[in-house]
Amino acid sequence: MSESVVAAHPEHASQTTPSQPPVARVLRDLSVLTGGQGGDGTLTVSDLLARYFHAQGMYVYNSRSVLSRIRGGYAAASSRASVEPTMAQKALQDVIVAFHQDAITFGEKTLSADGFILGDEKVVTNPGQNTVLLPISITAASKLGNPLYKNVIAFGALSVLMGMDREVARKVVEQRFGRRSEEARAKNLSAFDIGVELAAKSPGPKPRFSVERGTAKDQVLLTGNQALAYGFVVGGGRFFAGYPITPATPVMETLMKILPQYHGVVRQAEDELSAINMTLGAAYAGARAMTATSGPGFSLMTEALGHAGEAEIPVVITDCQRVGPSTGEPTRNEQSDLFHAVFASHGEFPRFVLAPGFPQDAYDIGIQALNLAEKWQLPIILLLDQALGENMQTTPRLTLKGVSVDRGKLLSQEALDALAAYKRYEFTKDGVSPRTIPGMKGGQSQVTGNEHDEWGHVSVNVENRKMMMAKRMTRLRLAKPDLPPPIIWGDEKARVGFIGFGCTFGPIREAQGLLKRKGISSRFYQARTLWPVPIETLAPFLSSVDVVFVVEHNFMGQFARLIRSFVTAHNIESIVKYDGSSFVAEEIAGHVEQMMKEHASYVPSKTPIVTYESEGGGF
Amino acid sequence: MSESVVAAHPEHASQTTPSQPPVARVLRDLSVLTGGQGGDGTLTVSDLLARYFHAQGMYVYNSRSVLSRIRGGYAAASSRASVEPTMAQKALQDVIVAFHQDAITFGEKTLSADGFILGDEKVVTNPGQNTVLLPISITAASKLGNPLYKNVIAFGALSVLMGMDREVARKVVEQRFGRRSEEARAKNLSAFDIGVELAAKSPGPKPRFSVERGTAKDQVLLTGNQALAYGFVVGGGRFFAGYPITPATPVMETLMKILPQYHGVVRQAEDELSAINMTLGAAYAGARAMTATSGPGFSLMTEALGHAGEAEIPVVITDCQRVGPSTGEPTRNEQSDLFHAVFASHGEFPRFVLAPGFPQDAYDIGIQALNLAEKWQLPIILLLDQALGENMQTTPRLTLKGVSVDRGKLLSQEALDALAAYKRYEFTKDGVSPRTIPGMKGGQSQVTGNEHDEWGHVSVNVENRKMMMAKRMTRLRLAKPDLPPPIIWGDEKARVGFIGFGCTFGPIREAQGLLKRKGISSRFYQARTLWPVPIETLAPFLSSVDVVFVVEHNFMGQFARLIRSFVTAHNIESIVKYDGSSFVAEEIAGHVEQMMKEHASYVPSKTPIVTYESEGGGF
Amino acid sequence: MVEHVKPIQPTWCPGCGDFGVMAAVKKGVLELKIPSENLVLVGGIGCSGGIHNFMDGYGFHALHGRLLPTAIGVKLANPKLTVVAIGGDGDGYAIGMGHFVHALKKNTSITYIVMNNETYGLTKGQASPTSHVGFEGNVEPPVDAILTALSIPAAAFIARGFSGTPKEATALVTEALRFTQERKGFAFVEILSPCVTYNDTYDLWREKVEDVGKRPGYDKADRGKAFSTVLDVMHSGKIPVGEIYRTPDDQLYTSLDRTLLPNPAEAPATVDISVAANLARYEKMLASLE
Amino acid sequence: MVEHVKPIQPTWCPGCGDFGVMAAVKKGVLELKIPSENLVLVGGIGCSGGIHNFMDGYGFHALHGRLLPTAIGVKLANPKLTVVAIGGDGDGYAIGMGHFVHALKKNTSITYIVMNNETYGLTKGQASPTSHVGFEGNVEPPVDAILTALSIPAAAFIARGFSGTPKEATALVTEALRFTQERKGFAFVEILSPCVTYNDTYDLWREKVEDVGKRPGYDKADRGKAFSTVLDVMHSGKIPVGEIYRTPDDQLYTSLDRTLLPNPAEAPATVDISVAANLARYEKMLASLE
Ligand SMILES: Cc1ncc(C[n+]2csc(CCOP(=O)(O)OP(=O)(O)O)c2C)c(N)n1
Ligand SMILES: Cc1ncc(C[n+]2csc(CCOP(=O)(O)OP(=O)(O)O)c2C)c(N)n1
Ligand code: SF4
Ligand code: SF4
Ligand SMILES: [Mg+2]
Ligand SMILES: [Mg+2]
Repeated sequence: MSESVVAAHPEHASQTTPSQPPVARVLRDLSVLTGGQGGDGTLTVSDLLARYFHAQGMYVYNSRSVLSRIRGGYAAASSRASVEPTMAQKALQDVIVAFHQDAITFGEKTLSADGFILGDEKVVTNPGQNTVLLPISITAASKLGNPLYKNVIAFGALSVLMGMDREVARKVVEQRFGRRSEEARAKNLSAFDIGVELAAKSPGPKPRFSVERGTAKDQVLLTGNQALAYGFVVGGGRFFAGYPITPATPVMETLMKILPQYHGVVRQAEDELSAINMTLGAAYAGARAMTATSGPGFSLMTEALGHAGEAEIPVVITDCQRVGPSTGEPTRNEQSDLFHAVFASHGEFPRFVLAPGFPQDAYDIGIQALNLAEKWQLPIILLLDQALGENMQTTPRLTLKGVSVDRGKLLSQEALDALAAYKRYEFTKDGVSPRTIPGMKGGQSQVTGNEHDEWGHVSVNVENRKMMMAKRMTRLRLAKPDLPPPIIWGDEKARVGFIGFGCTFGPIREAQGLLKRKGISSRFYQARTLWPVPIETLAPFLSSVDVVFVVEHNFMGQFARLIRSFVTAHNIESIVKYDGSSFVAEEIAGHVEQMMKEHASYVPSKTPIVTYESEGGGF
Repeated sequence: MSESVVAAHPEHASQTTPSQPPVARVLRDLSVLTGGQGGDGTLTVSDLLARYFHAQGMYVYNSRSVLSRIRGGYAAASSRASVEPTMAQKALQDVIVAFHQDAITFGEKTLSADGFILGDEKVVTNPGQNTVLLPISITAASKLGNPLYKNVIAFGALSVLMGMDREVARKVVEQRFGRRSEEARAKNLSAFDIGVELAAKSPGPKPRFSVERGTAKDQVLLTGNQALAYGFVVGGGRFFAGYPITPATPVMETLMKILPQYHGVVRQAEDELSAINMTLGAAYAGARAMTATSGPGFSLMTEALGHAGEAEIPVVITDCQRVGPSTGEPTRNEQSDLFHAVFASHGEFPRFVLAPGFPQDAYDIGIQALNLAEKWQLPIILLLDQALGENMQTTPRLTLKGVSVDRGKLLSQEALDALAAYKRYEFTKDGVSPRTIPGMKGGQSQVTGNEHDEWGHVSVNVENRKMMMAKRMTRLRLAKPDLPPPIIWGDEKARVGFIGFGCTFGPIREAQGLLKRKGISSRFYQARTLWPVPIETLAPFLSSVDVVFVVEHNFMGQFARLIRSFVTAHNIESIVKYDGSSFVAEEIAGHVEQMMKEHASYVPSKTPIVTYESEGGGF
Repeated sequence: MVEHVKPIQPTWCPGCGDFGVMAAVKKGVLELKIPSENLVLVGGIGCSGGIHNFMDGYGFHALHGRLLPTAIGVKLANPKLTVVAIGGDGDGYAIGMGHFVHALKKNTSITYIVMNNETYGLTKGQASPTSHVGFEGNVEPPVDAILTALSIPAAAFIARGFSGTPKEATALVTEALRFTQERKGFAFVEILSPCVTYNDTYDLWREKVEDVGKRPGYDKADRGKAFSTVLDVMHSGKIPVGEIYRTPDDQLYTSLDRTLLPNPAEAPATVDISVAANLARYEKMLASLE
Repeated sequence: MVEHVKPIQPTWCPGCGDFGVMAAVKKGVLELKIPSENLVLVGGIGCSGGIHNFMDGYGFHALHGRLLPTAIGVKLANPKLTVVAIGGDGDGYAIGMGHFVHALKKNTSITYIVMNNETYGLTKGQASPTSHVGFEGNVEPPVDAILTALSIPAAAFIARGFSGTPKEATALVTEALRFTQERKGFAFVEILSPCVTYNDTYDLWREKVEDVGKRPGYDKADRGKAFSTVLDVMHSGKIPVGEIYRTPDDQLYTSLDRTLLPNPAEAPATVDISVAANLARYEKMLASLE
C-alpha cells in the first residue's frame, strides 16, 4: 500500500485487519457492550475496559448511545479493543454486560456466535443463551451499601471471564477512583474483588477467552473534543466563549481546566449569540479566539459568522454536529450541518470549513486553524461530529513537533511605525490587509460589518464595492495551497475510490481492509478541507478511479452534492446514513459490494471531468 | 413570440420595445433622475412624476439610491415612464433634477445627448451643459417659509419644461398633499404654481420635449413589498410579526394599516428571534402567519427555520434582500441570500424557496405560498430583493380571480371525530399528516423540534428516524407539481437562453428586446421556484438552447451553481453584478453580445444533460 | 372519542423538584376546570421543559429560550386558549432573558412558570444565571428574576413558590392561571425546584424560604415596597416566596390580547379566511389602490 | 507618525441629541486623558451606533444588539483598554435586552452608554421599547432601563443624563469612565437624546427631567430606596436623572475582568503565545495525558 500524501500518523497508514474470526479463543479484536439505565453509571464499565486494554497496549475505540435525559431510559456504551489500529465500532459484540433487560433485548442480535452475556440477576428477566447471571447490584447494595458499585463489580467479574491480567485490572480501578478519596479507593477495590469472587464461583468455563496483548506504544486515550481543546491551547488560543450544548460542551469543560493556567479566558456566555460576539470581540482585540457549539447554537451564530467575514475578523467556530434539524437528537451522531457551514449567513464572504477525521487530526487542524484564521483574516469552521467529538480513542501522544504560531499580517508596533499610513482594509494583492490591535499607537481603525472603504468608513460606492468583494473573495482561491490537504489512504492503483470526512474515517479505513480481503482494492480520499471545495485534488482523484463512493452521515449526500456543483463527475455514488447511529465497516463494504454487483462493474467514465471553479465573480 | 407557460400578465407578454431614440422630441420612454441630500424629500419629485405619468396611461418604474442615514449624504431617485411596459431603470436619463451638486457630478455621465438638467441655483456650484438654473429653494424659503417646498416647485417647473398637462400635474399635487390638511394643500399648490412661473421665465426652449400619452388601463402603482402584503391578506394571512429592517419594513407597515380590519394581528417584536418564534406559535395555533425581514434578520431566524421544518409548522418567511454580508449596504440591491435561503440551518428538512419577479407576481406567489405552506406543512421562504421590494412599478390592478384558500390536511372537528386515533406525525403516503389546532377536542398532540414518533413523543429509534426523515424529505419531490412554475418568455426557437429570478426580470425582458433588434432572439426562463431546484423544467430548457446566461445579483453565481449541482450542463454562463446597483438592459445585452463574440458562437452541446436528483436519501 | 397522544412517564430523575411543579400545574388546571383541548403547554428546552410530554393537552416543545415568543404567538392567534409557558432557569434567564423582559412588557394573558433549580440540569449541571458564586466555578453574582420582573412597569403578577411546599406552590399556580383566564395579562411564577442530581438543595431551601406576605405591613400592591422587601429578605440570607406583587385590578394596563383582540372569538386562528366570507371587503380594499 | 483613519463628519441630522452625547464622551475622554489608541468604541446599529466613525480611537461597529458581548470580549482579551459600548435604545433594550441584563450581571469594567431617543431613528421612527403608549401606534407600556438595571444585584453604577443639559451629562459620562478605568465594574449611563426628526422631545424633556440626587435624603448607595424613588419620580410625571445608584466601594463585587485577569498585563491578547515561551508548560501538559 502507499499514501499519496505522507500520512501524519504511521499507525494508521498500515492496513487495518480487524474483525478476524477469533482464533482458538484468543481474541485480537473484541468489543464489549454495556447496557443499562441512563445515569446509573453504565459508562464506567466501558471506561474501565478501555483503560485496561489501553494499558495492555491495545488500540481502543469507545462509543456510546445514550438518551438526552439524565436518569432512566436505555443507555449503552461499547468498548472495542484491537491489536491493530481501529477507529470504529465493531459490528458484533463479544460480550454484553446487561444492567437492564433492554441490553439483551436490543443487544442480543449483535452478539457474536461465541460471545457471552454477563447479566445482573436482579434486572435480567429473560436471560439469553450464553448468559452468566450474577447477583451484581444486590451484592453492591448489601456489601458496599450502594448499588452503584455494580459497575466495578461487573468489571471485576469480567476480569475473570475475559481472562484479564488481574493486577493490571485492579490497578486500573485504583487509578480511576484512588484520586477521589481513600474511601472511594478502598470501596471500589473491594467491589472489584467481590466481582472477581462472584465470577470465580459462577458455572461455565473461566475464562471464556483470552485476549492477545497489543504492542501500541506511546498512545493516549482521547476524544476529538479533548484533542481539539489541547490543540487550541498549544496553537496559542487564549480566549474561548461558549454555551453548554451536547455534544460540544466537553471542549469548554476541558478548556476551563487548562486555559486559565496560560492567562487565557474561558467564559460560559448567556447564549450562543453572546458567545460568538464575545469571541469576535476578543479576536478583534488580538486574542486567538474560538467558540464551540453544536447545530442549534451554530444556527444562532449565523449572523455573526457573516460579520466576521465582512469585518475580516480571524475566528474559529467549532461545530460538533449532532442529529438535526432543530433540537433533533442531541446525543446522536450525524454530519448534516455541512451545507449550513458552507452556505449559511446572508450575503457572500470567504470562510474555510475544515474537518478532522480522528483525534490527532483534530489537534493538528485545531492548531492550523488558528494560524489560517489570522493569516487569511476570516472565520473558520471546524466540523466535528458526535462520534469524533465524544468517542474515546487511542491516539498517538500529542507532541509539539512542527507546531508554530504564524500571526500573518498582524503588525508589530515597529512595523506599524514605519508605515506612512495605516488602513485596516487596504487593498493588497492577496486580499489580506495589515492588521493592528487596539492599544497600538497609530493603528486606530474602523472595523465594521457595513461595506466600507479602505479606512473602514461606510461606503456604498460601486467601484469600491466591487474591489472589496474581490479583495475578500479571492482569498478562497489564494489560500488553497495553505489549507489542510486530503490524506489519500490505500492502493494507488485501485479503481474504486472513497471520499469521506470526519467520523467516517475509521469505518471507511476498516471497510477498505474488508474489501481488500475480498479482492477489491480501493483508495480513500480523506477530505480535511471541505470549503473551498478542494477541486484541485478532488478532480484528479475522481479521474483516477472508475467509481467513487462518497460516504457521509446525512440524508442529502451533502458533500457529494457540493462536489458535483464544481465538477461534472459521472462516477459518484452516495452512501449515506442518517439514523443517528454510526457506520460500521461491514455496512460500507456491503454497500459497495452490492452496488458493484448491481452495476455489473464500474467502467472508466468516457466523459472527461470538467471543473467549474470560476462561477460568477470567479473565486 | 410565444409563451411556453401561459403568461399571467398579458401586458408583459408582449415584446417590450423601450429605449427607442426620441422621435422629433416626442418621448415615448423617458427617465428623470432627482438627486439631492438625504432626508430633504428628494424622493417626492420622483413620486409626483410617477403619479403624473401613471395618470397619463404610461408604464412607470421608480427606483432609488439612498444611503442608510436619515439626513444628508447624496440620495437619488429615478422615475421612468414608458408607453410600453417597463420594469427596469433606464440606462440614460432624459432629465436630471439637481438639488445638490452631486446630482450633476454623479449623474451627468448618464444624461442622454438631448437631455437637460434642472438645477437649484443655491446648491449647484458647477452647472453642466444644458442646465436650467432656477432659484428653487430660495424661493421656497422666501415665499413659502420652508425650503422643503422646493420639491413641488421643481415639479411645477418640470411640468413646463417637459410639456406636461398642467391640469393633470396640478391635480397630482393636490391629491398627494390635499389629504393631509387644508394648509398643506394650499401651500403645495402655490409651490407648484411658483415652479410653473419660474420655469416660464427661464431662458431656452419651453417645453424641451413632449411625452407621448400611454394607453395603459386599469393599472396601479405598487412596490413588490406592498403587493406581497395585499396578497398575504387576501390569501388569508392573519398573523404577522416582524422587526424593522431596511428594505423589508414596508411589508409590516402596510400590514399594520390593513390587517387589523380583518381581525388580524401585526406585532413589532423585540427582535427577529421573537418575530419568527411568535410567527411559529401563531401558525401552530392555526393562523396563517408570516414574518418579513432582510439578511441580518433572516440570519437570526436560522434556528427557527429548522424548527418549522422538524415540527412541520406551516409558515412563510419573506426575505427582502439587500447587499450583504453582515450589515452590508442596507439600502442597496442584491440577491445574495439564495444559498442561505436554501441551505441555512443545521440538519436537513424540506423547505420551498420561491421568488416573484414583479409586484403582481409577489401578490400571486404571496397567496400561493400560504396555501402551499399549509398543504405541505413546512416553512416557505419568499425571496424578494430591494429593487422588487421598494421600487414602485405599474402593475395590473390586483384581483381576486382564481384566489382560493386551501388548508390542506387541516382537519375539521367532524373529520377528527370520525378518526379512531389522531397522531400529529402519522406516516402517510405523501409525507403530510392530518393536522389539528389547539382547541379541537381529541386533537391533542405533541409538536416538537426533537426527533419524534408519530405521536410527537421524543424518539431516537433508528427505524423511526429513517421513516421520519423520509416522510419529511419526500415532500420536496412530491410537491413539485404544486410549486409556482417558471414563466418562459420570448422566442420558442431561440438558441440563446436566459435564466433569472426576482428583480432581474425587467432588465432581462428589456435586454431580450434590445438583442432581438440586433437579430439575436432569446428565451427567458423566469424562475419562480428556486428550491427544490425545478430540474424537470430547467433540464429541458437547458437542452433547448445552445447557451444559457444565468443573470443574478451576487458574486458567486449562486443560482447557476445551484443548478449545476443538479445537472451536468455545459452551456451555462454567469452574468453577475454585486455592486449594489441594479442591472439595466443595456448591460445584460452588452454582456451577451461580448460573450457571444468571444466564443465565436455557441454551438449545441454534444454532451447530453444528465440530472442528479436522487443524491443520498433521494428526494 | 378519538384516541389522542397519551402523556408518557416523566423522564426526570426520581426526586426531582419538577415532579412537584407538575403536580401544582395539574391541580391548578383541574381546579379551574380547563379542558385539556384548550390547554396549550409550551415547553422550553431542559429537563423542566419536557413537562408537556407528561401532561394531557396540546404540547409544543419550543426552541431553547424561545418559549415565550412562541406562547405569545399562540395566544395572539387564539385568545380563547389557556397558554402556559413552562421551562427552566437557563432557558428563561440565560438565552431567554430578552424575551422574558419583553414578555413582561408585552403583557399577554399567558402564565409563565420557571422551574428554577439554579443549574442547567439537562446539560449536566453547569452554572445557570441563578447559580450562586462558587457553584461549578461560577464567579458571577446571580440574577433574581423576581426583582427583574418588578422592574418592568407592565408586570402585574409576580410570584415565587417552592416545590417542597406543594400546597403553597399549587395556590400560586392556580392564582396565576386564574389571572390569565380573566385576560388580565401576563402571570409570572417562579418555582424553586431542586435538581437532586446536580444541585440538591431541598433541605437548604426549605430552611431559607420566607413568605413575604407574612411580613408585617407587606403590601403586594406596592411595587417599590415589594422590591425593597425582596432585597431585604435576600440580604438576610433568605429566599422570598409568595405572591410577591400584584397590580390591583383598577390599575392594570390592559393586556395585549385584550387590546388587539377585544372579542376573543374573532382572532387570527379562528376567523373565517375564505375569500367568500371576505369578498366585499377585499374588493373594496383592492379597488382603493391607485 | 503613521497616518490613521480620520473621524468623518457625523451623519446625524442637524440638531440630533446624539451630538450632545458625543460631546460629553469626548470631554470625558479628554478629562481622563485616555489616549486614543487605548480607546475602543464599540457602536451598535442605529443612528447613535455610528458614533465611533466620528471620533478618534479604535472603532468597532458591532451587529445590531450585540455591542455588549463584543465589548466584553474586547475587555476580557485586553483589560488595559478603555472600552466604551455605545448605541441606541432599540439596539440596547429591544434586540439587545438579554445581553444588557447579562452585561450588568457579568460586571466587566466597561462603560455602556445608551442614547435613548425613544424611537428607532435609523429605520425611520418606529416605536422602541422606551416609546410611550400611543407613539406610532405603540400599545405596550415602556420599560425603564434604570429600573431594570437596579434589579440586577451586581449592577454597581447606574446613571441617566440628558443631552440637553450637557454639563451634567458630561459629568456622568466622566464619572462612569473613571469607574471603569479603576476596574470597578460595569458602568451604565443612559442619556436622553432627542431625535429631532422622529421624536423631537427637547422641550418636553427639558421640563420633565428631575435630578434624583436633589431629592432630600436621597441615598444613591441604597438600591431599594433608589428603586422606589425612581418609581415615585416617574409616577409624578417626571423623568429621573442623575447618578441614580452606585455601590459603595467597600461593598462592590469584584469586576469580572479583575477576577479573571488580576494582572491586566497578562491577558489573552497580550501574553506571549509562541511555542518557545510556553514550551515547558505545554510539554508537561501533554505529558500528563494518559
Ligand atoms: C440553542 C441551544 N443552545 C443550547 C442547547 C443545549 N441545552 C439544552 S437544555 C439546556 C439548559 C437547560 O437548563 P434549564 O433551562 O435550567 O433547564 P433544566 O434542565 O435545569 O430544567 C441547554 C443549554 C440547546 N438545546 N439549544
Ligand atoms: C438584526 C438586525 N435587525 C434589524 C436591523 C435594522 N435596524 C437598523 S438600526 C435599527 C434600530 C435603531 O434604533 P436605535 O437602536 O434606537 O438607534 P437610533 O437609530 O434610534 O439611534 C434597526 C432595527 C439590523 N440592522 N439588524
Ligand atoms: S438532572 Fe436535575 S433537573 Fe434534570 S431531571 Fe434530574 S434532578 Fe431533575
Ligand atoms: S433620525 Fe433622529 S436619531 Fe437619527 S440622526 Fe436624525 S435626529 Fe438623530
Ligand atoms: Mg435549570
Ligand atoms: Mg433609538
